[in-house]
Amino acid sequence: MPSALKADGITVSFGGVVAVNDVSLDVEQGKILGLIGPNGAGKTTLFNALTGFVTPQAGRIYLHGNEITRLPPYMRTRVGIGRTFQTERPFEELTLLENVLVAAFLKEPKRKKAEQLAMDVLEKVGLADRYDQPALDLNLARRRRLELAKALAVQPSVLFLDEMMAGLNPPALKEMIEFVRRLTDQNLTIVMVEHIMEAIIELSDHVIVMANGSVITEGLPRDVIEDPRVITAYLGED
Amino acid sequence: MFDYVSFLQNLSNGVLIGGVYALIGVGLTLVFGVMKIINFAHGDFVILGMYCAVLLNSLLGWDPYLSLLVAMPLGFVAGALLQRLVLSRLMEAPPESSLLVTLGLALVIGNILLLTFGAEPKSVNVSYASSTVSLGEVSFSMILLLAGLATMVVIAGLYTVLNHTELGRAIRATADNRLGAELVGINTRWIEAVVFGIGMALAVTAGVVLIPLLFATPTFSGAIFTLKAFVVTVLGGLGNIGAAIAGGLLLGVVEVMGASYLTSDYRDAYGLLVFLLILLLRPEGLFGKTVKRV
Amino acid sequence: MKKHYIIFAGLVMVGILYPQMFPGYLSVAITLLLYAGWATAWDILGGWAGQVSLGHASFVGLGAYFVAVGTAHHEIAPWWSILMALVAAAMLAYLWGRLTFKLKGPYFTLSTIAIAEIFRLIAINEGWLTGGATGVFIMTLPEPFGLDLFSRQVNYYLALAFAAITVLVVMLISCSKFGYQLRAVREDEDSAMASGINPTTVKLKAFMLSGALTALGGGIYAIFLSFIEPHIIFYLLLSVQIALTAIIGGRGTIWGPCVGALLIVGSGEIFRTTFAEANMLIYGLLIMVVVIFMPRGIVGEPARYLIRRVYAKRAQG
Amino acid sequence: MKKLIAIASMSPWLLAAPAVLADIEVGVINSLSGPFAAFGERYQAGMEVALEEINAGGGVRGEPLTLSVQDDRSEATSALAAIESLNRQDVPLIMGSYASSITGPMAQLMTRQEIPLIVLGSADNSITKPGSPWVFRAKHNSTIVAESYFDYFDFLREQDDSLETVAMLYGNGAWPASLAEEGERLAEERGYEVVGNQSYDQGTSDFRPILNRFRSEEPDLLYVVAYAEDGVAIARQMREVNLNAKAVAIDTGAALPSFVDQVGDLAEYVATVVSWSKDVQYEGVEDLYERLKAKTGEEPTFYEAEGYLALRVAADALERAESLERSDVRDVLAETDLDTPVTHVAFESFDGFQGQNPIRSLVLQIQDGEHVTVFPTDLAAEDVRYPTPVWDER
Repeated sequence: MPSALKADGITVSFGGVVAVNDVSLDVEQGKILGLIGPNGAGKTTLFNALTGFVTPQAGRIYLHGNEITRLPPYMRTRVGIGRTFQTERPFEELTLLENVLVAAFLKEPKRKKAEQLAMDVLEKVGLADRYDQPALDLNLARRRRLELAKALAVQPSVLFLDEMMAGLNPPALKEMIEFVRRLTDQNLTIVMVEHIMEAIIELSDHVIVMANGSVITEGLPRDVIEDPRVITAYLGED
Repeated sequence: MFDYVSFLQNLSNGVLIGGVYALIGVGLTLVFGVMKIINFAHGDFVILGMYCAVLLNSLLGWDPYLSLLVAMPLGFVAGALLQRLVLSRLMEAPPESSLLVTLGLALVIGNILLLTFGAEPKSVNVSYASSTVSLGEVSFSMILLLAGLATMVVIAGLYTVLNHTELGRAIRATADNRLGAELVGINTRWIEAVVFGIGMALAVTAGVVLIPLLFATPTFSGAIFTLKAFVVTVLGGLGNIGAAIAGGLLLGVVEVMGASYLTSDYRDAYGLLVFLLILLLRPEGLFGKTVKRV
Repeated sequence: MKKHYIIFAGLVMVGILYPQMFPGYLSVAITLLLYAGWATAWDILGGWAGQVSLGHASFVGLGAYFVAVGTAHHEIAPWWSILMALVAAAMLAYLWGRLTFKLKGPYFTLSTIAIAEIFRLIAINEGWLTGGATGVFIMTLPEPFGLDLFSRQVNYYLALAFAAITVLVVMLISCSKFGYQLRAVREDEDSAMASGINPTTVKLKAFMLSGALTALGGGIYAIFLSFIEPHIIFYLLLSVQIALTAIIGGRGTIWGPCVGALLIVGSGEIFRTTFAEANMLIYGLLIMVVVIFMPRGIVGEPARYLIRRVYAKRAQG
Repeated sequence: MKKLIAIASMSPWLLAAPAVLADIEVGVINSLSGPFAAFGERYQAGMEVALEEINAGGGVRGEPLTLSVQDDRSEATSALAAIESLNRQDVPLIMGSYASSITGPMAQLMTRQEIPLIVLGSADNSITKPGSPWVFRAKHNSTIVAESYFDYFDFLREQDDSLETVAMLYGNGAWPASLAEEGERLAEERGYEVVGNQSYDQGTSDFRPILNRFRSEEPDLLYVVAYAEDGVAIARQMREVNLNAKAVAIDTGAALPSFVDQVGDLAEYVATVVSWSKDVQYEGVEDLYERLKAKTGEEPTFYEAEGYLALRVAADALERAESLERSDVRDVLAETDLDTPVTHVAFESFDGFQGQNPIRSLVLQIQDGEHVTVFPTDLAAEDVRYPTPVWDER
């Protein structure tokens, strides 16, 4: 399979503090990469560097073989990166449909078609019956799904999910896992930062474990979580 | 030949005028620091102080500085009441609401003054209005010196309150992290009322101190003072008390030097240009903490 | 959306007939229409894109001065000078936005005040360019198709056209891709970027459009007054009034700025004749009351409620 | 409190009390709120005094005269709305307003609507130059005032031929700027060297930088145009920075009685040009002074006098007009030849002006705390005190 997303030696530091240290990764098309590690390990910073919200001091990023290291976030979206935010950031005063419509306009400049696309995506995440509700009034689980809908509506080839599962109750979690799995059937590549091990184990094809800004190990999910280094990293944190 | 005497003269004038600006700005910056609102009525509070001094002078013959005894407590109470009765209602509203309410408030204050005192500019003519103190060949305006002194006393007082009292600790905690302050048991609603009270008391003080120097006009000069206060606080860094002094001095020196050595037509523009430059290059202010962006 | 077009058509009809019905009340109506247009234009940036400017008098001034100086000093017909003003306003907005859009919240607002103040000083001091502090008289204007541009009727229809054009532009924007981009940027710039939107470009476009339309109104204003002075044109209070008009009516709504203009100009005229000296006091109180009790504006507040009503009704039934 | 009552008693709705059928009503557009209200109040008082005088003398055409007063909120758009409102009431003429930014648009609109306008306060040249057949101004303009100052300077130069240099300082408002423009022109015309020329923006009243600059130029004459509060600040700061000149003229600001109150001894020797003064040698001037003073309870100024003058001119025209048709009123206004305690009024066309009264302005000098008319000599009450001693010797 061809590489969908590749990063070489990404390093990010804030005022002398190195948050991400020389991290490399490579995700094949249609696969799911899980990114785990204790709080403060640099997962979200790496995530932001890959999506363009943080500028890395060193390293290169490629999307389908094309370098995107210097592209601003909105340009990365345009070439095929979709992302969610850890704390959901809907456009609060807009309705659900309008929220998704904003994203749908990227690939469908015509209003009618964009609206159709937005409606389809809402349908997919199970929010279609609430299309005219203001986003401000949604509960957490639905806000998550809206966040996902917004990311999907830009029709990305690589999707970045930032802690989509956190805080969901068991049935909602199951639903979300199921939903994400189905996405890869459509050849979508996914990078997910996650704390919920259940989701990582069930979904990831490959897992990278980070601590203190560096990769400490990587491999298949089952192998990785039994790695003693990973256990120390997590326990050391607690 | 460069004229050092007049350079020193201009520089010292700039510093003294800057002291006045700092006094106008410090209340605004305190209120912004704690409540994160931009008070457009600040200049009109200054005018209220001026009228307070005018009234006490014409009724009782008090020296303006004496009227501070009345004006400061009144300003504090009025400010606290305003916060409780008006601004506190806007906690849930969009962020610009407080800006708009204070704009409305500015109109209300100005026009109440207009109806009460008439539109005629009012002032107090003190015996020391044009006295000077000489130091070598450089002379200092007596009233500007007094204003500068008042600025130092007020800011020193404010500094002491903020840094060495329980109240000050609570105010700083609220400014840093409102939620955190509430968690440790600080009544932030009460703190905000106190802070707005102090802010208004400071503005009123500035007005009283300025009255021997300037005229009180009900509807005209409020906006000018507000604008100066904005410039001062942004130069220093919004919400930073100590920096307000530096901002004021910088503004004073820039204006006076510009008017002295370039052309006076653009006096106000010099300050505004520096203001813009600082906004664009260092939005956190010359002396503000660099905000880490994530 | 359809109902907005129906309201629009109805209002334009009323607007067209108005001079026949109330020929003695044209000046108030012109003022109202100008404010409606300015506030609507302001709202493209301030309401839809969420960047509160308190410097829009600069654009009014640009339009007014191009027309006034153009006719008085260079014998340029007002339609050409208005066109030039539109271009100049868009260019100004572009530079202004490039410079200040990295500032957030109150800092952006403060920078607009500062820039507008600098423009005022330039207009006052650079007499060779602007006619200086003593102002410019418009003594003669060409008569296209035999129309006397000075006549109140013609002024009125110009102002009506201006207001109608700005409202129409906003109506078109509101349901277009651009309109949703604006709203997205207003609500959350990062989230908008994640949707592939370049916030700076969107805000720049909004600012340029807003500035150019405001300048158009400024040109008509100059003809209406036929005498302009920098102190009243590049006036902080004019900037504030334009912003307040939109905000009181309801930011980011199609009709909010118009309702705001009706309320502010209308009440101003009524207060002027009934409360005399106290009229500005009443005006200030009105602003406070509206902001406290209807923080999203007179149109914004019910519109917000209505959206929820519609949803709740549909969800139940 | 007294002041509050005083304002309330002159509120326009009391003035514009319901018109009895036969009353003759004239329109007034005045700045009663907003930044120009300070001046508006004074004009209003002057008009009231004239109104009482006219009605006590039997009104006009045997009918009582009333004023229909509209506030312009110190802004042009409201003034234009007020014109329409007065137009609906069919008033034969309108008086107004204070600022040129308001009066200019008024003059334009009223010319087109053919309503006679008697200018109340605005002195800007542009109102009557080129002017219009419908606009009349009984008071002075920038050229007349500037010429008065330079006539006065010339008069001083006759006594002391060392007078050569002049420094000019003025606000950046329309009136100060136009007076400065005229001053610059006249200085060149009459052979004075301009050694300083600085304008300032209204606001913080710190003139030290400018005055310090002037001091190093040692000007013989100081020509200052500043409103009340700035005038006071300038006078005080001149002392502060020790700026001396042989003659000091401060326009507008120094003409008010409050100038003397605020500046005290420093006000001595300062000269200022006005359209009217209580000691001018016109008939009935003491009587007018007393009535104006009784009306406001304060020392009257030329502002009240100009308000009085405008209404006297209006009443005179209405009395003489064939009918109250506006064109008739306009025609007789153009032929006005009226003596009042303020000045003589006749509207003429000269030097590009139209409908302008070539009023003789007065130069007042502050002597022992009083405003005293010192020039032109035939109208003067006292001799000029010259030269101004240097500060250190006062």
